[in-house]
Amino acid sequence: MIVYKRKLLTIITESGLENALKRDFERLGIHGYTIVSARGAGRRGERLGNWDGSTNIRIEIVCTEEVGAEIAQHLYQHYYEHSGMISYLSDVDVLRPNKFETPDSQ
Amino acid sequence: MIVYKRKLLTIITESGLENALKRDFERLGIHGYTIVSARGAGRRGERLGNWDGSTNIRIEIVCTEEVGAEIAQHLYQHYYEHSGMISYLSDVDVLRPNKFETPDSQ
Amino acid sequence: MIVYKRKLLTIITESGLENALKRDFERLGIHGYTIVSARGAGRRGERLGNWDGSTNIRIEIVCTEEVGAEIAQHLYQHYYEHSGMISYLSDVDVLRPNKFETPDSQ
Amino acid sequence: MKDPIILFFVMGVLAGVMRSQLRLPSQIYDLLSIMLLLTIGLKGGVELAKQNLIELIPQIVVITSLGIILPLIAYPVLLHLGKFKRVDSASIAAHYGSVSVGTFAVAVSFLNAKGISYEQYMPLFVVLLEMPAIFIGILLARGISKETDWKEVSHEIFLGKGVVVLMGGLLIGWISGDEGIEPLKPLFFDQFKGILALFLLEMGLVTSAHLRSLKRYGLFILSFGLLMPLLGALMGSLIGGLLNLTPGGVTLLATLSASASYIAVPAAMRISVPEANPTLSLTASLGITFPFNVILGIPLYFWLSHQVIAFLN
Amino acid sequence: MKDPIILFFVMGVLAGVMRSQLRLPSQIYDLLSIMLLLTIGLKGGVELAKQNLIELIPQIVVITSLGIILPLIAYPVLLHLGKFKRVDSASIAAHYGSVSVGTFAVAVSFLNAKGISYEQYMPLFVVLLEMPAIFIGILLARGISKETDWKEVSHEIFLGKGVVVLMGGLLIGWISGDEGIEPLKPLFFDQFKGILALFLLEMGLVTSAHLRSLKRYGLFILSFGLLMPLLGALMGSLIGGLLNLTPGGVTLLATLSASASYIAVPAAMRISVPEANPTLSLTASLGITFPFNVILGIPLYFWLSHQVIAFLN
Amino acid sequence: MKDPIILFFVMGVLAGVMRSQLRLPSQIYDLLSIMLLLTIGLKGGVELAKQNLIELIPQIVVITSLGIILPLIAYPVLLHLGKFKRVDSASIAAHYGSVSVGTFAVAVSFLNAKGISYEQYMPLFVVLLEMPAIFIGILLARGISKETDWKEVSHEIFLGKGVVVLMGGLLIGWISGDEGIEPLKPLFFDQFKGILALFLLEMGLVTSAHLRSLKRYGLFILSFGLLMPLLGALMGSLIGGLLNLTPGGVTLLATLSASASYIAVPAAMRISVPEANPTLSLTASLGITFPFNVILGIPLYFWLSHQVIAFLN
Ligand SMILES: Nc1ncnc2c1ncn2[C@@H]1O[C@H](COP(=O)(O)O)[C@@H](O)[C@H]1O
Ligand SMILES: Nc1ncnc2c1ncn2[C@@H]1O[C@H](COP(=O)(O)O)[C@@H](O)[C@H]1O
Ligand SMILES: Nc1ncnc2c1ncn2[C@@H]1O[C@H](COP(=O)(O)O)[C@@H](O)[C@H]1O
Ligand code: NA
Ligand code: NA
Ligand code: NA
Repeated sequence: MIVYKRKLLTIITESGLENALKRDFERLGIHGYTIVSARGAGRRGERLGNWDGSTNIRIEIVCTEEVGAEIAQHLYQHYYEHSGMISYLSDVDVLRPNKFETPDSQ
Repeated sequence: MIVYKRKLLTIITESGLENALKRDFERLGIHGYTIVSARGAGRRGERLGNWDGSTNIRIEIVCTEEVGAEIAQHLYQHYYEHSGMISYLSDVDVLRPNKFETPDSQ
Repeated sequence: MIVYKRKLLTIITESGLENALKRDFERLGIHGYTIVSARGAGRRGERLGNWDGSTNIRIEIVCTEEVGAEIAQHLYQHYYEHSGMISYLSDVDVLRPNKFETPDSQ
Repeated sequence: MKDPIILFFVMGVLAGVMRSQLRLPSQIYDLLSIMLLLTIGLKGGVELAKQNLIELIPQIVVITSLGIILPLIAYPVLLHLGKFKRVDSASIAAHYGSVSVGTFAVAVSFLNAKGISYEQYMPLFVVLLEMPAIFIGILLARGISKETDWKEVSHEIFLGKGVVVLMGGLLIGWISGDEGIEPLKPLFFDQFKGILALFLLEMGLVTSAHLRSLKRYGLFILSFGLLMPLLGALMGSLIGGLLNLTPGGVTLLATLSASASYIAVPAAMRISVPEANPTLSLTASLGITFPFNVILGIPLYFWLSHQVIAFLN
Repeated sequence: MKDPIILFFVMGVLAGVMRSQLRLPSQIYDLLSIMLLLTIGLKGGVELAKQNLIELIPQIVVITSLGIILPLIAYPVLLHLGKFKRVDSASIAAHYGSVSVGTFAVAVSFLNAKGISYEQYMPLFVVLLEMPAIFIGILLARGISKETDWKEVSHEIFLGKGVVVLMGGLLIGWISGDEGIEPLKPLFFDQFKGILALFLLEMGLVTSAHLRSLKRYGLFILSFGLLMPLLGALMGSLIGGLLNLTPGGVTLLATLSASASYIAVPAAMRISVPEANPTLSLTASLGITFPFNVILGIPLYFWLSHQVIAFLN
Repeated sequence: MKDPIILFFVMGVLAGVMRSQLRLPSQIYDLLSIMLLLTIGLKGGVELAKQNLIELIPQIVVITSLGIILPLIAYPVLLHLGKFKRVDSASIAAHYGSVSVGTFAVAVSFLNAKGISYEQYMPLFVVLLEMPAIFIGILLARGISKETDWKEVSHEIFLGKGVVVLMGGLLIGWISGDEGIEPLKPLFFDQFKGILALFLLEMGLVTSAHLRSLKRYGLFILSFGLLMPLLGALMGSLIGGLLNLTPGGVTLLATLSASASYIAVPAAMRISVPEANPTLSLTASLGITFPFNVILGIPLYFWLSHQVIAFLN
């Protein structure tokens, strides 16, 4: 069992952006992600998660360092200024690595 | 796009403590966190998540090292002994760092 | 407050495997884990999470390096080839460490 | 004999304001709101099938224009009197040009409780009034800019949850007719008021969270959230009166016109005018106008409608 | 003619014990429990409006005392006979001094099925009995300690989900009256038994998980979970008889007194007496007493009530 | 007078295909499907209690065999004509040997709308047909291999959600009888069609996601998904005719036989034949056969049943 070093990009944002982000991922060639519904609080106040309008989503993408930087860059340019969004990168060791490369990077 | 090193504190505990923890965060000056409902198992047996009384929550807080240690210390003193709770810290690179400092630390 | 280095194993897979995995954990002596329902996309297409048949689960296990490797090995042998599953390991600092050792490792 | 559903709303607001542990999960909100939308759609569709659509065209044209005029009135007020940014003025204006189906449902329940009849095809106007203001809002914010991806915007507007379910209900009602939907009545018609009560309980909890941010935005937004619905109701009832609607119909049109969107418009604005501050517009529409309309507005618009009809004759 | 709702409970327990894949999400539990609480509250409120509250004061005083006496009896038994820690004894005592609304609903359904009438304002006593035992439990665990943040505790107790919804329902029923809540009846009254059946199915699944931890805690807790409700029922029926309640009313008071809380009290104890072991008290109240009351207890308390009334006359 | 519930399904499919924002959470799917299963079970159980079970044995034997024969016919076709792998052929065969309770519910609603009666104990056959095909499928995939953990497989099959709730409903209906379940009727019987409408709306959304993967798997699977149900319906109606069922009963048996599982079988196959591709079999059963049966199949099978009955006499 070989282990590969990859990046885990976590994005927390408003659920209203889910469709738009999925479209963006498609354009960027990202085919793997995991989404969980969330609630929380931040600079824009509390989001109780009790109706569509106050629900957050937490997106995880396992990817290479370059792809991670590319998505982060995209998010930064298109969403950061006006949307409730935070995101962070961390290091992970994955088991089946070929899953986490975009077609481009293969 | 500049990247800042921060800590990610993850807390997994009983959902019944959600309100109390939110009050604590406020007192500690923590204004950003993300919560997801969860189920699981641990030393106190299985928690199936099929009603209020058996649901867990998973809280994430992106913060500076000091603030992370402060919260952890607080949890350790007030909840660890008697509550179903685990928590752990990891390293993350965040994009928009000013979000993850408490007013005190600025 | 002493901090211990542990591994965090995250598994994302089809919700239909939840019971089977829980049985496996029991056999492997793993008594602590946290599960969250999720949706997502990967090589097997999109999983919208709108009914049992298209829901994913996200499992987290805090454990020692050896136990983490053992579980990963087990998953790799039994599920990887035919199931929608990804998993990855990362480093975490935990507060109450005795929780994250299996009886065997104590 | 107070209509008890209002009390459910009040209960939700109080529970929220007092930070009680009462919480209704968003999945329940989804179920309740879809059931209400279907009920309203089905009822309207059945009646629509009995109408001569050609004869409705004047009403359709006039009422659609109402959805265009309202945001055009609100915008300069917000911009010049309110001193809001252009994007925020445009976004808030769009909210008030569009409608709230929840408010409409409460008005229907109000008329039912009083035994007042109305044009049963009114739900058609709910759909019609939901959308034009969004386009106006985007135009006000951006001008006829090339930046706007109109395809994506239209997709967001026409395929938003509310519009799809309401339209679907209308069409199903229309195709199936009274007899066809008979077996659906125990769920969608008989339970209407109970479902609405639960929905308002949840809306009370939702509203209470927005009440908190009220003080952050000051007096102007409070006044706007109270006066704009009054202006809307006045215009709606005048138009209803001129279109010769029944008193019940005039009340409903006044209510629609007075109501402010809190689902379709905010969702569309996030995508097409992301610079607009969503908390600001939701504080107005959900934190002020929705409770005002539900508790005080509707009886007032009922009274107003009678005055307007008397005045016009 | 067995009451089928009990069978739904049995089905849930069996499905859980046999580790079937049947699972009801917590959001459904939330919906069902809120609907039951509202039904019970509304019904009680409507009746309360017809009562002279002054005349009810003696009943209110006596029944509230019952909620204080029961934990005071249970505590020494748990401490000395059961050899439990002080905090655990206090916490379990509080569970049994308070009530289970689910059990009350089953008893109401039992009486309805038999066509037995009862004092329709009984839901008032559900609210009254829910709270005092919690304060007693905290006092037993802590003494009149300065450590206890009574403000926070009161908030937790008075603004817990169950109390808020039940109180809200009572008030809405009271204000609206029979006629006012008429349009809510199709959802809240006609569907009561069906909702209760689904709720009990879910409760069966929940209970089954607690059955497993039963053997861990041994024979004493099993006996306590079976005998304490009998004592409670005896005291409840005696008091009911002395208060001259109808046989149905005596049965309900016996059931309330016999029932043990599994929502409000555990939630309050987690906050105010966190050292108490929550699994221990839930094993007793949910794993033993709830199924016992639902399946065997209620018919027994019905019989007991008749004996007690006959004895008192 | 088109049955409106089909239109709810169409609405769901269209909303999904056009990628609207309409989404129903999985928790609502859980609630709706459990309610439908209970309704069907309760109804069947009440009727079963009135039957002489000994007299039903021939029907039980013959219909269970149908569930064994169907996958044995499908398997070689898939393997040799379809050129699928052994495990995939076996898995798809199992899906088509088993049944879809959702499809059965639509057929019942179809007959009700037409006022056609049928053997009310048919739900028994739903349970009987659900399971044997799964065992056949595993045997076809593996032979009588020692690898298969039959204990775990049986657990998965007999304690799957659908089987447990359907069986539970049957037993509760049986034990309680008509009179006993009377108070459950407002929820489980009167709301049946409304609940089914909401369920089909959600099924439409689910189906639409599987429609997308259709083109990936080519023409053979499309033809199989349309022709296999026709063969199943033919066999089912012949057997129904030979068993002297009423025209309504023959229609239901034809529908069951034509329907393909999308819950129990895929779940069991993931555990016992994990190498089989689940997307392939779900594309067939959910993407093709389910919509075909619901929209066109059922009226066709109704017509077919009359032809077969006429032919046999
Ligand atoms: N420091 C933080 N740690 C974890 N989650 C956060 C943090 N700040 C914000 N969030 C999440 O991101 C969402 C949007 O943040 P904001 O734009 O700051 O309101 C919040 O609702 C939280 O769910
Ligand atoms: N080793 C672990 N890995 C991941 N989650 C855990 C672990 N141990 C406990 N948990 C989570 O923390 C909750 C409380 O743990 P405990 O107090 O040990 O019962 C459990 O219900 C799990 O959700
Ligand atoms: N690159 C990725 N990043 C995050 N989650 C992923 C990724 N790839 C797959 N997943 C998750 O794993 C599930 C199964 O993956 P797959 O077997 O590739 O379809 C998906 O439905 C996603 O939830
Ligand atoms: Na308006
Ligand atoms: Na009690
Ligand atoms: Na079949």
